[in-house]
Amino acid sequence: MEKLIEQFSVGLFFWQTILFLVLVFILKKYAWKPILDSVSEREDTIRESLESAEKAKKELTELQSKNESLIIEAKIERDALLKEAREIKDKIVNDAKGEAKEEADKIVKAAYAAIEAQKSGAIAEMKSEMASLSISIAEKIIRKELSSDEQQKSLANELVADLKLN
Amino acid sequence: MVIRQVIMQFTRALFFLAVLVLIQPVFLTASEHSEHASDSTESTQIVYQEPAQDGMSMKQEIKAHIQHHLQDGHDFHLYTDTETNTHVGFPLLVILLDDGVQVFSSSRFHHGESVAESNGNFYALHHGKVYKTDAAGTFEMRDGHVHNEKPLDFSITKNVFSIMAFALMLILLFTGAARSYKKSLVPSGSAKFLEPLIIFVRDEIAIPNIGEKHYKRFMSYLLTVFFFIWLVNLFGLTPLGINVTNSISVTFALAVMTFVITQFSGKKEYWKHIFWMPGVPVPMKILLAPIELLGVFIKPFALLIRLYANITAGHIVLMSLIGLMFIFHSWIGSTLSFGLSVFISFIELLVAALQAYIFTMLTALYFGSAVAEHEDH
Amino acid sequence: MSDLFKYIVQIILVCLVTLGVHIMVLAFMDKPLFDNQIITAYAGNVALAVLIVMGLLKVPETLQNSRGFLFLLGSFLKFGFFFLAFYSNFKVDGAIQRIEFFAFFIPYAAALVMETKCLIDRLSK
Amino acid sequence: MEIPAIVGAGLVVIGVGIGIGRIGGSAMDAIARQPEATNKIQTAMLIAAALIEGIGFAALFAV
Repeated sequence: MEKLIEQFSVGLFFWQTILFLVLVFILKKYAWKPILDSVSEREDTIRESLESAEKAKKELTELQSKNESLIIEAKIERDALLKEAREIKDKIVNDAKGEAKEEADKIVKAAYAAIEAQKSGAIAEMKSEMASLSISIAEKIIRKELSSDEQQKSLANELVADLKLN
Repeated sequence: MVIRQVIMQFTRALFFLAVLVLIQPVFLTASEHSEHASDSTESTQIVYQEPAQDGMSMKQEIKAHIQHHLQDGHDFHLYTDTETNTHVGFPLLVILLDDGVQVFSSSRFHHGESVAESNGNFYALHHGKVYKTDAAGTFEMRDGHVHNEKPLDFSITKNVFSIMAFALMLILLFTGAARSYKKSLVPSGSAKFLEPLIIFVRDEIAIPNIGEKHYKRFMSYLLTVFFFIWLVNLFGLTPLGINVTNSISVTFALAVMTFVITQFSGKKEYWKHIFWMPGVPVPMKILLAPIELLGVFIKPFALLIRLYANITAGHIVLMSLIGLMFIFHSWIGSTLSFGLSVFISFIELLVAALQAYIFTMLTALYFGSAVAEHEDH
Repeated sequence: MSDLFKYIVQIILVCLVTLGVHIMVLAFMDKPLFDNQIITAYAGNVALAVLIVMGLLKVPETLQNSRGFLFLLGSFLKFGFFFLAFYSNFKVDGAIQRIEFFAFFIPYAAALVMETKCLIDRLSK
Repeated sequence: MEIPAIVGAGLVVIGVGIGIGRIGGSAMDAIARQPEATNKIQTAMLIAAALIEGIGFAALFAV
């Protein structure tokens, strides 16, 4: 310890302190600050560009997955549309079928009705025709063979019963 | 622009010179071994014009040489040619606070061999320290110590000169690196090599120890300390004989700065931790307060002693091994110690970086404890 | 203001009690009672402690975190005070005797404890 | 018989050596067990070793 204190030189201590402080200040101003600033600036640039690259990549994959999902969605939609269309078609066809049947039924009914009407008309006509015919026949018969009243009457009754039957 | 060119050329030339000097010692150590060591003579009164003693044993010579190597000096002394007794180096400025300010060139001391006169005062060197003497340069010796008056010595010594040179080197190196960032954010030139180191200090030392929030304030100090200690340690390993970090004053100055910054940036929690440790019973609190307060001073003290002792020990071991080469007269021993000294040199290269790292990291740790905002137990 | 007043009174009281005990111990040991600048030591330490407590209480908002630093500065101030006023007188006979050392150290410790108490109070707020 | 202070310093240094050795060994074990935490372990190891080393220096220079 004593040897150390003996070796200590105030002058050297003084000069070292002064020179070192001057060195720190000069280097701080002209070396450390510019160097550290440049280094950190460069690091920032690198970090930023890496980050932006990462971001772009992320965006790209996002876009891709978006596209994919869009395609899938479109497919689903298309399928749904197709299904719907098919359903509509079926429905239309079914409806048409029903309607056609109804119409047909209606027509058939109408036809039946018309036939019936015509038939009854024809029967009536026939009846009147028959009546007139029978009258004419009866006239003829009367003219020719109406000799007895009884005969006349039974004939007429027979005729009328026949007519009524129809 | 022209000035910059000139400075660049100048530094390049300096570097070449340094390399030349670095290579020299391989041959130099062989011729250096009879360094004069008149310091070791101990009589009640010695006068410095005494010639260097002959007949000193090799071991004493080596010891004296190591001591000389570890010491600060008033002139930039590279080596001595004992054959012609010429010293290679250059004189520096001596500044003494005694009777006003005395400023003169250290060449007046003639490497400690003569008495320097300035404004009617006489000064002489003993063990690398300036003492006030009479015109004949007489030292009052009592039980092995000089009792002459010691003026306050603010000289530009070898170490101070080296610190200036290192500061200049660091400034040139790092402002050059900073300039390369002006062109583009991609480092070029020396910045390519320095940037990973700077980022290492930031990411491995500052951020983990201080925290993301506060580390920016301390970065300048941490970086400067790290590179300063590293560079100085590395140059200490070169045979130029520049040993700045093995002088206690330098490490003391660094530790004082760390201490002051730590205390000044200490937050409420830091002080509370020292004086009134939260979460322990009151008797423990009273017991802990002096211990913690003592720890505040011991921490930077350990910091300065660690750096000083590591570097000094490294130098002593290395130089002793080199010295052993001359003590062994057999080729086996010398080869062995040569191999060992090469090995230790590599270890010392590691230690140079490691000590810079540890000093910076512990500094950061202390800063971190000072600015910590919540206890993390 | 009342806080500051309370602390000052506490410091003075504690130091007076310590001084009393100190003198009693000295009397018991048959030593000179008012030697070694003992009064100066007590007065100086009390004055410095009051100064430091004032500093601790009146510190501006921006330096709230640096109160501990202020405390350390106060300690350095005391060391300066010791070296200026006592060291040379104590060292006159070559070494600092135990009794001389205690003449300064006891008031120093008493004032230090009170300052620390004040600092802890401030920090716990 | 008086024991010289340097003996005490030597004892302290032995203790410091054992301590730092144990820290290093434990750190190696920890790294082997959790290689991914190497950085954290190294930092903690260095801090602990540095603190113990401080005691050694204190003992050496107290002599």
